[in-house]
Amino acid sequence: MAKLVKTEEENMLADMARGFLDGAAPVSKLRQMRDDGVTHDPALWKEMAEMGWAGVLVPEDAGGSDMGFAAANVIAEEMGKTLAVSPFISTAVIAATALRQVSGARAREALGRIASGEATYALAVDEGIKFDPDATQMEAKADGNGFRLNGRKQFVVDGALADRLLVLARTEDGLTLFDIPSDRAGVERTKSNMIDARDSARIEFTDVEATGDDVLGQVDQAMTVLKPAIEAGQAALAAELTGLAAGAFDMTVGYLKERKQFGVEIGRFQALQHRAAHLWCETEVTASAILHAGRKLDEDPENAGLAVSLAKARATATAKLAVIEGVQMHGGIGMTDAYDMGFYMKRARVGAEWLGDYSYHAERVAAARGF
Amino acid sequence: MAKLVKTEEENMLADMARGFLDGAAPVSKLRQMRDDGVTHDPALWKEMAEMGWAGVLVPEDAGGSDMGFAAANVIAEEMGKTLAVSPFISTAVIAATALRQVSGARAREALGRIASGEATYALAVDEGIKFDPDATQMEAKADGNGFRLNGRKQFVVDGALADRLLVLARTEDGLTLFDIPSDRAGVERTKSNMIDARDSARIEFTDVEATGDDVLGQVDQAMTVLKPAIEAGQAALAAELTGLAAGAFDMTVGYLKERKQFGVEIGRFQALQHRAAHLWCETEVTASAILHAGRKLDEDPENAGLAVSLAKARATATAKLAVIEGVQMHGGIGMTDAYDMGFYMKRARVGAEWLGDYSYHAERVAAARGF
Amino acid sequence: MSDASLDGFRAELRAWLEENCPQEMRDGKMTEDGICWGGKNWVFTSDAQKVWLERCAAKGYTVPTWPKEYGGAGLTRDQEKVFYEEMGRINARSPLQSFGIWMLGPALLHFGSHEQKLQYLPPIARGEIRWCQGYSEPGAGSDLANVQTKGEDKGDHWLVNGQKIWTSYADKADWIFALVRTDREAPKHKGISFLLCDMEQPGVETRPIKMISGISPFCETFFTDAVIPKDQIVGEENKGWDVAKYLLTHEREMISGGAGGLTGTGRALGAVLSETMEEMDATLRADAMRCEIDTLSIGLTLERYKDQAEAGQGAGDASAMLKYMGTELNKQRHELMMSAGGSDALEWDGPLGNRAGDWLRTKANSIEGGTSEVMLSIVSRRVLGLPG
Amino acid sequence: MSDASLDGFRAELRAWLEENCPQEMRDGKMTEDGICWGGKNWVFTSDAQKVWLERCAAKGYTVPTWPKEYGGAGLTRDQEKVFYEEMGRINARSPLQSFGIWMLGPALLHFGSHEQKLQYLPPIARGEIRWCQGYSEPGAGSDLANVQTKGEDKGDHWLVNGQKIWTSYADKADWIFALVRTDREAPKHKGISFLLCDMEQPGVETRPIKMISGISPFCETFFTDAVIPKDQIVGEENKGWDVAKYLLTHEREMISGGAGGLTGTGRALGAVLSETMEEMDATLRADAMRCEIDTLSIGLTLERYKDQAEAGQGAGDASAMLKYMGTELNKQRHELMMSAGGSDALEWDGPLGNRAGDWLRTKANSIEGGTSEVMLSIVSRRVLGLPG
Repeated sequence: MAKLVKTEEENMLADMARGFLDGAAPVSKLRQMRDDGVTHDPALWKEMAEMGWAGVLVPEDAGGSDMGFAAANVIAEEMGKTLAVSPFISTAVIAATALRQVSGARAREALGRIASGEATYALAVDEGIKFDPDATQMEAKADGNGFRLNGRKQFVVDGALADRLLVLARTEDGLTLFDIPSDRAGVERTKSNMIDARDSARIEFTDVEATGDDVLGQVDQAMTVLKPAIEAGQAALAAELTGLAAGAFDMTVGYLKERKQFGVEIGRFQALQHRAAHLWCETEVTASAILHAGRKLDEDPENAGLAVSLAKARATATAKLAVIEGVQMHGGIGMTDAYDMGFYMKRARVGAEWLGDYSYHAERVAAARGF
Repeated sequence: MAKLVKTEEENMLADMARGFLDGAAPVSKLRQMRDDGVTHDPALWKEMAEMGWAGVLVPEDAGGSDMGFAAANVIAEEMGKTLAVSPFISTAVIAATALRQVSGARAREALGRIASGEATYALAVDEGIKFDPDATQMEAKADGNGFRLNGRKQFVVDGALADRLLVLARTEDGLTLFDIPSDRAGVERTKSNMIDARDSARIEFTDVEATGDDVLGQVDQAMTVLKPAIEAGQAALAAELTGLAAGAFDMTVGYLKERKQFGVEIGRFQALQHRAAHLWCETEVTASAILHAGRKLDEDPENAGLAVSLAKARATATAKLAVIEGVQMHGGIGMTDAYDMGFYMKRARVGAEWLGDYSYHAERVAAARGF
Repeated sequence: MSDASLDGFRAELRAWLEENCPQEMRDGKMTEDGICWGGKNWVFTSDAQKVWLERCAAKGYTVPTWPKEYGGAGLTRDQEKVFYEEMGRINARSPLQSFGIWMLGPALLHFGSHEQKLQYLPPIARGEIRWCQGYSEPGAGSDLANVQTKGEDKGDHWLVNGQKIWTSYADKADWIFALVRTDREAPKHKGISFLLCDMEQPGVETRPIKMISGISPFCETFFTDAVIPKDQIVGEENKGWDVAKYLLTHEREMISGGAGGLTGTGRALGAVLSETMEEMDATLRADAMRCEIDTLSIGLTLERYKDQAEAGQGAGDASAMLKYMGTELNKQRHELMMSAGGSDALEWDGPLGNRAGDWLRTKANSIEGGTSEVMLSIVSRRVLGLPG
Repeated sequence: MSDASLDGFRAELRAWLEENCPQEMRDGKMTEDGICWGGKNWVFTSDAQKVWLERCAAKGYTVPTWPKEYGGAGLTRDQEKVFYEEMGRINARSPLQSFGIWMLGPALLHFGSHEQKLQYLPPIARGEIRWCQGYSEPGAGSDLANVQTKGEDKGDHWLVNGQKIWTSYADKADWIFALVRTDREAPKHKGISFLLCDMEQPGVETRPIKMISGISPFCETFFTDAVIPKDQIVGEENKGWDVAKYLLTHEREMISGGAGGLTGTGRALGAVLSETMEEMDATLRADAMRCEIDTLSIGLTLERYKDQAEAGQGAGDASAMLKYMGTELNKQRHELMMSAGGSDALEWDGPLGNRAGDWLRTKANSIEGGTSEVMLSIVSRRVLGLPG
């Protein structure tokens, strides 16, 4: 396996991304969007597409930059640092990975539209309060040459504004993944008012017609296509959370150095020093899990499950610790909406739940390790 | 319910006990016994009996001092502080409580012998590595007018030297509790070499004969007698662990005040201050649970289960924290056998397992609270 | 008090409640829209709310343990227990809540003159004047004695200038009790006075603060040449820190009380979690059990300290301990509730109501009223005697 | 190195191992009675152990990455990986372990003169001389530079007097490397020298220390007019602290390495726990999963830092982080193993062997080689740049 150290290209990509995001999508941008009730900035996404981010997992001959999963993680991590809002994970990571599993002109064109930034996607899997694809109840009943979809999905991230939806539904002998436009008749989307101020929707499907062409991969075989896509999404989300933890941490350490209480910088208080140092140790360990997950996805995708769950579990826990310590160490000011720390805390919470929470991934680690 | 504050009598009892134990059973006494391979000091137990401790739960008309469960906890707590070695919990708490549930001259005489210090008891329940009376496999087969006991027990605390054994065995329609002398034919005791240097045994029962007279309470109805006895034992053990935590804590805080590193007392380091303060907070909260368990056992014994499990769970966790922090804050010296902290750590571990570990009691709390 | 006379009190009270508590007030509503805060500008949400307040106030039941002459019912602690049991039995709403009852009242009862008590306490008890507190200042943080708001001595009054922060409900309050520096030469803790200020004057303005949990009762309050007559001081001049310390202790106990108890008021965490989850996974279940054990034990500790106080045994710096343990636990509890709520808990006003807002709100618990770090330092210094 | 030439190396090595590793040495035994420590007084537990050591030493495989001229095999890191993979494949025991290999060797390779390397390294590689370390002193604790053992300059030698503690296996070692204060006037860190001392002389005595985990390899070592010739110094006079710091970092990495890794050597905690428990309860299962996640991730971090070091990217003060995280985790792991062992784990030499002793031993992990508190302070100061 490639070394667990960022390559020259990865470091350059990270530097570039950081430079771009600091300018184009700092936390103040999220704040402005939140205040304006906006959850997606098409112009920003267009710029990201132009930099090759939308096509990070799209083959070059389909118009992508095809940089691989580790590179996607690098971008997601930088996005996490400034809480940049974009459909990157839903579209460029999950949907692109799913479409890559499928051959044929249709998938190829779809990939091209992702790479160019023309089409955004959302993954509609959850039906209950927790991520659990196997528990899918939504029905896709065979009807003539096609299907009729009935059911409801929730926590469809980026789902209120996405152009297309990847919908998981139960067919006769298993689960099937559909790729349909979000404005198809019978699809009713309700925007969720999310604490992280980002796009998510509850979606009701009433007799939505789907043709065989709308099926991604084989009927009853959704997981062939979806498993790699979900794992790629989990890894990228883990990377985002790791970036988020780093962002919150940097803000906190900065505050420790500057804020004075009882006449001295609070960073002189050893109790805070040790907690901050512990937090840094946690972020370092998590960073390794993220790097490793990217390498596994790139080099041994069939067996990346353990690495991905490790990354998502660690990142979830680390981000949680980072924002809790961040708010606490900032004192009252960290509780005010005027300060940015709250945005980190809210996004960390949403990221903790999306695509499987700590318990979900801990159970997968346990299973992979034989207990 | 009586107030959650020690009564004047309880305070006096505690003071007296502390005075006695500091002189007669300090940690150095345990060390000496350990070095000599001695796990029971009959003379010390005799003295305790003379002070009324052996009979703390024996009715006055049977020769006891009948001070009640809260008082028994007070004594156990003080014993925990100096790691005093005695069969107090096995004999004066568990066996006496069991015998109290039974009427008749036989039980009355047995109680008298407990109060006078003549007879010591051990409770033989565990057969696997965890406390689980319901899982008892040991067989007591009806045989003529009596029974034949076959099976093996482990972690029989005080069992290698006790005069008598309370043995839980499976009879035709349930569990039955037997009270037999430990030298009865067919009883083979193997002393366990315990890390806390105290008495415990593995016992093999081969065709051990028991008569109807040996049955404590009713056949197939062991729990009527045993449940209150076990709960009393759990509460007293929790009290002992709380005393142990306090003993370890005092030693640690003393060390923080006196030990110098880098030119200053280590108690000036804020990180240690906050950890010590947190530990103290934990001990205070646990003290409440102990006090409450004693009150419930005295006033509403039928419904004391939740209170007792709360106490044992909290005490187990608090003692664990106290000894871990104790060893760590003492540095290398705390790891040497020459220093007393290790004795606290080892006893805390044995106390954690005996009569149900944290998980066991947590599950009971959850059940009592409806989840 | 003998059990018999307690039983008599209970019977009498029960009958009174049966007759006087309006049916609409028997829904136990403790959410913001069920609370009656009182004050000059209070708009009752219903006639029943108004009637309930008036009837309780007439009996002294808004402040049951205060002396009768100051608007209370003069109940003993045993009677008070009975009072809340009976209120709970019919699920009665609290007739009145206020910072006057929780904070200023106790301070006045302890430090105020007889005249002050007569002047200020009954209107609090009747819900006529609504109070807020003015302690913290921007930038002061944990260093509460770092009071910059200054009161210039103008003979019969102080002229007050400065800014307070975290003044809860200041935008709805009639009066504010505030720490003001009245001696700039004295050491930090020595030159502070505890003053009572009518907010209905030109020099007092307020502005709400938006919190990460959403809209909040917190405000900033600005004093610009505000006038406070000399008789509106509690305790002695420049000794306001004593009053503040007393109230801080009181506040800590109040905040830590949120953890519930074995007394039956606290709902089992497992039950709450089970509402949204059919089966808890190992991680959540383990955390929930630990949290439940700690919740019950902290509840017992609260009980124990009350009993100790009643027995005349000072609980010492117990309030710092309770504040620390109670608030940290409450934060954990809400983390678990968020976990159990899954994605339903991630929406503002989603299927679980304000669960996310409540969760975010708890993060302030370990900051307000003295941070957890300050509490630990207090324990370290005062209880353990470790060098400062 | 190309994959092809690595494959060649692997094939060659595999054949060599097949031919040369005695069957008895293929049981992977890593317990004390399986280890070959070497030294003048070493008694081989079997002929096979002796033969295995000799054959490995002849090939340089006791210290595979050391240069050939000093007794090593001069392997690259990629080759070293292959070496351990192939050793693992046949479950071969380590031919030799020693503080000479782990500690003194790296120090000499970095700070020693060519002559010193030639003199001291080959006997270490061949297992002829057994070394122990003399760093800590009674009462010094975390303040390692607080060296009181003094070396008086007697022209061609130092006369050494003082006492060392925690000198592991000093009672079995032939030589000791020790920190000695050679300049009493200089500031604390400046007057220390790193000296090599033959223990076979009248002025050096040792006494084992009994630990809470039972008998231990730790000793106290006393110097009474011990003689150390001037050429037995590593690095410059009074600059021994540089050598000590280098070795401390090295030691930390070694201690933290105990956490295992994804590389296959670490057994899943769940599997270990399942040996004694049929079904884990929620609490233990939750803790075990958390521990497993952290173990694997720390293992990956160890890998990552090695890769970084190889890529020429300094891992900075990573060793402090790894030491802290690795040892704290190892303590947790052993707590869980004790829980899973139930009462069987409470006996010395009970059904689970020395599980309790191992558990108690881990408590020293976060003390020896720099306490967790010191590690956190290092991270705080050097990585985070917080004021000291």
